[in-house]
Amino acid sequence: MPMKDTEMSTDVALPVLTPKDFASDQEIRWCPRCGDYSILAQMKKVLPTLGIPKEKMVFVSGIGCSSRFPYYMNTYGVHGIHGRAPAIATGLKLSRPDLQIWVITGDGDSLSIGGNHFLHVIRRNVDLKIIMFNNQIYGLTKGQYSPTSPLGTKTKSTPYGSVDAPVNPLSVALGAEATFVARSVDVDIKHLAATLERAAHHRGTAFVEVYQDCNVFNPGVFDFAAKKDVKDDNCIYLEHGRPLIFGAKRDKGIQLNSKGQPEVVSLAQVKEDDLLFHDEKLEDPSLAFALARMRYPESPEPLGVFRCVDRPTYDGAANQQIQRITDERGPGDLQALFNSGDTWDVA
Amino acid sequence: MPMKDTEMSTDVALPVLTPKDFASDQEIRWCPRCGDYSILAQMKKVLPTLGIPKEKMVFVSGIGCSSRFPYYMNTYGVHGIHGRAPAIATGLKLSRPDLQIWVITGDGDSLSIGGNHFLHVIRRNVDLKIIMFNNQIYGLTKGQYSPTSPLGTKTKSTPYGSVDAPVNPLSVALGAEATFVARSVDVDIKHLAATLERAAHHRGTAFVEVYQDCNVFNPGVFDFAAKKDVKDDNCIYLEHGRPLIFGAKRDKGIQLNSKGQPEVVSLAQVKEDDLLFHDEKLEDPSLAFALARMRYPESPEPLGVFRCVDRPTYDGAANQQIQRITDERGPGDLQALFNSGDTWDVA
Amino acid sequence: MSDLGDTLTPSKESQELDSVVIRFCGDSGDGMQLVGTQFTNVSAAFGNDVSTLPDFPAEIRAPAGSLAGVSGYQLCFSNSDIYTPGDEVDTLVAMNPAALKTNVDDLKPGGTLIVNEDSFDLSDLTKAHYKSNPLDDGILSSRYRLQRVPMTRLTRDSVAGLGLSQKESDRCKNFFALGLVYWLYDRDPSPTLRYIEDKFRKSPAVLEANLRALRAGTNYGDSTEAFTVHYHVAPARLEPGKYRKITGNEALAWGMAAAAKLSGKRLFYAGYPITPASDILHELSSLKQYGVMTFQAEDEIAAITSVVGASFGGSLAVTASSGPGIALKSEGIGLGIMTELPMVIINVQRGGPSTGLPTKTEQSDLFMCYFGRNGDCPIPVIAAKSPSDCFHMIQQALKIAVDYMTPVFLLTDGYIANGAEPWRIPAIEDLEPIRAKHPLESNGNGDGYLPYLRDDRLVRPWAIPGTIGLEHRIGGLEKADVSGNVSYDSDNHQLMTDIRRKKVAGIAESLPLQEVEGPEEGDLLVVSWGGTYGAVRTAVQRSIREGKSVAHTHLQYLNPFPKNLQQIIQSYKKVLVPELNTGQLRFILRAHFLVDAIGFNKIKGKPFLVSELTQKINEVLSS
Amino acid sequence: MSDLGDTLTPSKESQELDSVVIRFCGDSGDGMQLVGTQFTNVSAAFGNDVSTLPDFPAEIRAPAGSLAGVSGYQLCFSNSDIYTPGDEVDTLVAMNPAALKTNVDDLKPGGTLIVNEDSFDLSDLTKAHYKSNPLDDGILSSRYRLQRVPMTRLTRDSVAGLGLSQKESDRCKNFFALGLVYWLYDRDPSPTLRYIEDKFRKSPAVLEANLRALRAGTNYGDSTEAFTVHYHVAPARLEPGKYRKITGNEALAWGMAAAAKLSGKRLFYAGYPITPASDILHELSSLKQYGVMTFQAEDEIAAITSVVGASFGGSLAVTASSGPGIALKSEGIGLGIMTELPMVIINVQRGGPSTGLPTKTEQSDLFMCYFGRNGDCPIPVIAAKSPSDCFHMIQQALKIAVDYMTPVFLLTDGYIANGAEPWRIPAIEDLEPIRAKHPLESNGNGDGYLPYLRDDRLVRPWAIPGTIGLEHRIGGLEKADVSGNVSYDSDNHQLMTDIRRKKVAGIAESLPLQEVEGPEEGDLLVVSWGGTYGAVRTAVQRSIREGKSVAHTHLQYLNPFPKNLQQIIQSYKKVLVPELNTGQLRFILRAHFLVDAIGFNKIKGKPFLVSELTQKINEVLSS
Ligand SMILES: Cc1ncc(C[n+]2csc(CCOP(=O)(O)OP(=O)(O)O)c2C)c(N)n1
Ligand SMILES: Cc1ncc(C[n+]2csc(CCOP(=O)(O)OP(=O)(O)O)c2C)c(N)n1
Ligand code: SF4
Ligand code: SF4
Ligand SMILES: [Mg+2]
Ligand SMILES: [Mg+2]
Repeated sequence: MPMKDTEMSTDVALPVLTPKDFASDQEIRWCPRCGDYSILAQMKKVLPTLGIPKEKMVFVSGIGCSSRFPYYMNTYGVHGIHGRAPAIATGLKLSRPDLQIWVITGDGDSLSIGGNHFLHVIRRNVDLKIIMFNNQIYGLTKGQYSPTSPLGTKTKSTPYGSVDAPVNPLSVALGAEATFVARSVDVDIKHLAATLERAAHHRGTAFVEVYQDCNVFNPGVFDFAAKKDVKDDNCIYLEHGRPLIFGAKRDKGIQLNSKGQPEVVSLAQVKEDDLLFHDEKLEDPSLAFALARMRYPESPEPLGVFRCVDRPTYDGAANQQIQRITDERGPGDLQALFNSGDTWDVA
Repeated sequence: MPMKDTEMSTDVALPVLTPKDFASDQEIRWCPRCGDYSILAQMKKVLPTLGIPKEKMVFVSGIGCSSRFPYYMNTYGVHGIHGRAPAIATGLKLSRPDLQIWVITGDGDSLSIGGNHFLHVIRRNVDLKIIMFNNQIYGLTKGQYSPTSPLGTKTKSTPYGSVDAPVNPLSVALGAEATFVARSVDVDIKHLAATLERAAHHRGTAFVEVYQDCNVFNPGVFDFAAKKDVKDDNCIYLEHGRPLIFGAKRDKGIQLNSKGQPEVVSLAQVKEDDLLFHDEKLEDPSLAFALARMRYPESPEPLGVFRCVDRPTYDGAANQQIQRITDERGPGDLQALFNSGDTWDVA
Repeated sequence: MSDLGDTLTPSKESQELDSVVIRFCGDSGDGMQLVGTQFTNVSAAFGNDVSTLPDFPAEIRAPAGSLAGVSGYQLCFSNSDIYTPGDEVDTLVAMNPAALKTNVDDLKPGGTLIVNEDSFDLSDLTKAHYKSNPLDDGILSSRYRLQRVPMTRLTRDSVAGLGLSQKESDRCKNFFALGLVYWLYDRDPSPTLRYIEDKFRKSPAVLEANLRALRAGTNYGDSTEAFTVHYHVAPARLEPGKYRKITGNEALAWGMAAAAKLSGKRLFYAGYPITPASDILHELSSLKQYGVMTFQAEDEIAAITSVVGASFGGSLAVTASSGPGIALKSEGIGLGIMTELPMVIINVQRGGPSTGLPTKTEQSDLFMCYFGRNGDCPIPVIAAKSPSDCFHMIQQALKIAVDYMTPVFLLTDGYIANGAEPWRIPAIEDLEPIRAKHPLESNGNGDGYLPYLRDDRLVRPWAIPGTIGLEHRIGGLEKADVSGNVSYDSDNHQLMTDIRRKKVAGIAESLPLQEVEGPEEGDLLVVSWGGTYGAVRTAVQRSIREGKSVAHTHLQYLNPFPKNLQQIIQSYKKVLVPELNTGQLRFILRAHFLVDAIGFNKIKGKPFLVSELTQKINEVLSS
Repeated sequence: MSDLGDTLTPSKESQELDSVVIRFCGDSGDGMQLVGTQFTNVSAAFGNDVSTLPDFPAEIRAPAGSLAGVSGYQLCFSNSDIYTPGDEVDTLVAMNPAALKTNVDDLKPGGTLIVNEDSFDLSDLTKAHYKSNPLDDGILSSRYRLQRVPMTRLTRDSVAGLGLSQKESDRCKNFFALGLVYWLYDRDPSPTLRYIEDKFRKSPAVLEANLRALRAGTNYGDSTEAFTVHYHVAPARLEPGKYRKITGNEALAWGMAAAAKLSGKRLFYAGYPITPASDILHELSSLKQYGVMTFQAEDEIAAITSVVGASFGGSLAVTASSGPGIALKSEGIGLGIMTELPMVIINVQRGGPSTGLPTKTEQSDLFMCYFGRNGDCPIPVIAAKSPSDCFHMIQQALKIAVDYMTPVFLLTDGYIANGAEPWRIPAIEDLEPIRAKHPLESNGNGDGYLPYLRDDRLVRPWAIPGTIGLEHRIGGLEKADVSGNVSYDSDNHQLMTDIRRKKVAGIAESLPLQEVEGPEEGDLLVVSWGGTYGAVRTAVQRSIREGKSVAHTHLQYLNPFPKNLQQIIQSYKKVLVPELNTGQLRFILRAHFLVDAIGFNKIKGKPFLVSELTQKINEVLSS
């Protein structure tokens, strides 16, 4: 689809871009060993491969450590206000369908104050790439629990442990009619790069949750999926059309039970063909929803693309409607408009 | 659970209440034949059966035709601002766990401007009964399409048809970790009364979507589920522990396919025991989610209680935490607090 | 139709009048807004000057016949130019008891009172809380020219045989009433006939029924003894040209479409429905072929922030709302001011505070628009003075926004938004396009694009995505002068705060000088703003005619003020500021000019009456 | 520890001083806030008066060694009472080049400059954008008493053998610096020793290391030739009593806990984290046993509306935020005003507009709090003047809210919120409980409960759910007088608007009269509000001592104003209003009193310097 964008864009021959071309001159101000660095690096690696001139790219963010991201990209960018990035990006995309727009947000920015815009941008399927840096904490405000922090999380604002249950970002997105839903991990650079690339190529709202380590206020919470020695036993790497197999020895798999719920089986007992085969193209989001419910430590946790289906985009449909009406009625004639209905002359 | 409420409340013998006791002295101001009348009537019928004194009940609403509801109930009530009823009710319930609180809202109030509070009250599982009057339109502002209006809906603000896809309220609620999710129809009075009663008895956030006919701006959209002659063929009435059977002749049923998706089967081919049995108590919301995806006209549409599970309420847990800390440390001693840490005397 | 024509040749005595005030009132279901609009069209088309005041029931639709359900439409038509729908009603048409009860007090003693007596049955009387039938107790007939007309019955008779259900037949009775009043004021019904024929083309029976009802009403006036005279109001001497009727919200929508078309830019309009602003969205959403993109946002916060995005993308970006919705936009407007992007926020004011009185008019949001943001956050504020003025002012708002790269507040109110008046249709070539410049080359000679490098008016450039080499980032944190990078430097913050203030203050340089109606100095200056223009102007004109030393100045530009306002204000002994709020402009004038301005404040959800103003003016003069 | 004691017996000459200003600065990671707090505690405990000014880097944590990452903590300690952390620094401790660069300009000529020379290596120098090592070019040493101390090395030596990693060892160097400054100013370190022993109980090695580093620093001062003299500042003559140190945010939290406890009511506090207000939430969430319910809401709108719900339920309800968050609360506050429920909104002001300068202080939200709501929507506004004053003012805010059934705005700012000062611990019995009355019987003799039946101060009753027979509904639509039912009546709207205005204005009756420092009439009155109190007071006191005809009045009550303010303002030839904004209080005073007040406005994210104020005062006097 980016092809399309470039068609719509300038007709100059595309310059060959490198990651460096996407680096702005701004000093990066994240804490040492913050997961954000790795995500920034992968993003810079992926963008040059898309064949989109960088003046056609815009990074829009809210407020948070993660939301400083646009300042470090040498593209157009808007560092918005807290939680509103999806709405800012919707306005921009509606009026400028030729742009490729990335929304960078945090778990608090998108799911706490920004929850409503998150819901609506997804159900409208606006052609945006939303990358949520989930560190299960409010980093910028120095460590309060977020809507993704597990029950009992002790933070500055919950010294005795949080008592409100978190949301599962993927469940929320799927419940909001998402057409593209994926999850990856900051330091799993190959997987992250591949996932960002998939998002870039999706036409519609592509939602990617990235497990991001907040090294200062919430370190290590994603080690289960980040650490080389354990991740293969804890995570299932989803591949379209392939059976769900996992484990360092790839000796375990997933099957659906009579209630349609995923269950772990041993490949000793069950043969591959009887496993659940991943199908990201299912019209019905129910299976993707079921997979999103699999969370570590209760069960192995899927990573990768859960859902990727085609549906008209809101920006596309809205602009087509304008085009259609204009074609049908001809470009608006003001004088005709003013003279429509009852008029009279005064001599 | 309401028992518990009354225990916590006054210890006077409970007066025997009738629907009339719940009618306020305010003239009702809905359009003739508005579905809201029927919902109001059923609510008045159910409340007296709960054994809760009416001074312990509060109706909280946002803005909309539906949100005028509290004025017609002779209980305590707050007619809030647009979209914020869940937040108002959360504050009230946290500080007054002894009250039974009903939130009355519309599809626009709860899912458009109020989407974020809707998401958070549900994930927190605050002990509130949220009744959403879904008429797929903004009634009070005289008929613009809402986030539940189908694609292509022609309204004042979409003369050429809407181009943004709607949300499915039940999917949104389930994606937000809802513990109780149900759907009923304004004029199906028995079913509605039973559903409201189930909600009243649930401890936690009970979300009920009520299909409500806006007789002025969006009439008849729910006829498929409201009209006696067709509803049995179009709807599946969910009953816990019973197989999913429907049809005027009760000759059709639902089965899950290999991808865990519900499919219509004929009882001529399949026998009852092989049908999907409804289990509203499943910990995993995936099956409820799958059922919520069944929408008329593509498929028969389930009505009734989709999900009803137990989970600690936020208001309960928060108050217990205060209690626990107070028990552990004794009631706070201000003088001790002020004198804690470094102090010094000036003579 | 010709035969219908004849029935209008006056067969009774006709009297000349200068101007007449009529009010139609009935149940929301009785179609009063429709007949009011029709009478307005007919009179406007005939060449009278017209001013209207629709009065809807509150947003909630009340049960038929109830007091809360009454809907009214008042209009004044005249042979000279007028600026208000009139204080007192000459002829009141009441379709049911509830309408009578809620409206009769505005009818002037001796005025004509036409009631549909068929609806004065027990059920409707009780719904209107009447213990007995007011038509019978002689009081009304002693005070007014009471005309009891069995409209329901006569309408049913007139449409009999067309195979209409009774409900359908009764729906025609508003046209019966209209026909009667047409006769009474000697109007040519042709525009209404055209309307009926066009509107009901699809259902010939209903079409015919409405025509018959209209005619029956006319005949009734002409034939019955009840009406002895009818009246004639000659055309007004308006500025020559082609005219049409327009409401404030229509004028806003058309003004935006015009701006988009003329400037060759896409108009991006984002709104979340709210009374009384919704119609702007409705109107615009049917103007797509004029390059208009409308976005019904999930809430007002999404509306204003999507406007920020669209403006960054290079569109003419506008959002509108009313009280509560504007409050929600505060933070987003602050972002617009910090990023210095052009956008217009329209506030169609309604009764407040909080949800307040959604369908009533008021001017009580001036403070919020002026001051309602965190930090030192200046914004230009302008206000329309009448329905047709909205067309001009929205273009002014867009012009200021684009010329100065700033959000702009445009204030109107429920009275202007729904009120209608004749509008002289402009020639397109006379309209001034908005000239937006988007740089194509870097201004940073060498070291990249500098988004906050300003021109001599302190205005920054509007570079938009897609432009090679001008990639830049903006946001809500304080910006470094010139480079626009994030800056926590103290001196820079002082500098930028001063720049933001000076830039907005500097707009005064490009504003028309403030004008005064009446003597250039004297005893009293009346200062008004917004929708009170018509009433205040009429009142002051009267005082002037009475030889009083009074002048009127009406502010369309509220921040900054026109450069000469101070000098004007100092030229009068006293300053009176009538407002439909507790004194907001007055407060601001006092702070700016240290003038002991006197307030005249009405917070009743209704416009000023000319008589109230005249009285206050006299009071102030003689005190 | 005793051995440590000895090392403190002054073995070198000691000089007496009245007051000293010290600033510790280094990288965010260097623990400067910690040592600053320790020095404050030690000095306070010793009996000096103390005033502090922490200066954090912006919210984003910058890379170690960078200019953006510098963190500072300034404090002034004195033998007499002081109100500011001081203008110029006597002794500056700079832990790295970036800290030196960003702070050295505030060091007074001839002042003591202590640097950790170990960190002036190439990498740190380049991070601070130094081309060459500033310690070597002779400029610094010519201007200041430059002390180059190899802190890193000495610290490492001192902790050698404890088995600490180098990283851990280096973390102790802030205590080395502290020990050195303790020696320099002859401080008794006992409180710090207690702190270290308590804080690091769990890791004995680290505990021992920090003690050793502290001692090493002290020994270094005592033994090396570098320092020839050290200084002594005698205790201040403060009002007798027991004291502790307190920050503004702590004082707010404790004030709320006290109010809840004393009134036997539940405190409901809802907040969404935002700098610099978050600490109020943090502090309160650990005070549950005081009857405190804290709710971290999903956003500020949920925070304010949950407060409306909790207030309806009968709790003492409070929310706090800063600029952008307060803007979001506007609509909800309007609901609170329409429903006339008691609640307090705390605004800890920061640099604006928009996201602005989150970690810097400012006073630029006065307009928003006064005017930032739709409709005529009056609200009481009060402001704290110092960290410890927050304890008193939050209780005042709650008292006004409950006594008058109204939302109340309490303004503080980043400077007060994070700044610390000694606080004389009150006796609980001296604290006044908040007296809330909840009716148990209907006031409607017969016809039900009347929620809007008012007392003579126009205050409505606070009936809460659970009370038999008092069931009622409230909301955001205009209310009928007395009954509180929805009303669209025009006269009622006028009446209710007037009532809301009069009720708030009437609060003046219960406010303390405004006091003046200095002559009761004269040439100049300086009017201040909020966090500028200390600096303005100090400056005016100096002018008075210099025999100038200047007085100072500091406003804690901004809406309504104390009854006697007008008379005070009229008693001086000139009025000067210094504010950390572009002149917001000044604007309001001009409008209220038609006084040509002069502004002195600083928008640099920093408090006033006494010297700036003195200069301005002289300038105004001599103009
Ligand atoms: C309206 C508003 N409310 C609150 C804040 C303070 N704030 C800034 S970022 C943030 C949360 C950041 O958390 P997240 O979105 O997870 O980003 P992270 O810092 O963790 O990357 C908050 C509460 C704000 N800037 N604006
Ligand atoms: C902040 C704010 N924005 C907009 C409105 C206008 N408004 C009132 S109700 C409503 C939508 C009502 O739709 P819904 O919630 O579905 O209720 P219904 O009337 O259909 O029952 C809107 C947009 C408002 N009152 N406040
Ligand atoms: S606080 Fe956490 S999320 Fe923020 S920059 Fe530091 S490590 Fe990263
Ligand atoms: S507009 Fe629709 S929803 Fe509102 S009262 Fe009328 S019928 Fe009911
Ligand atoms: Mg986060
Ligand atoms: Mg609706």
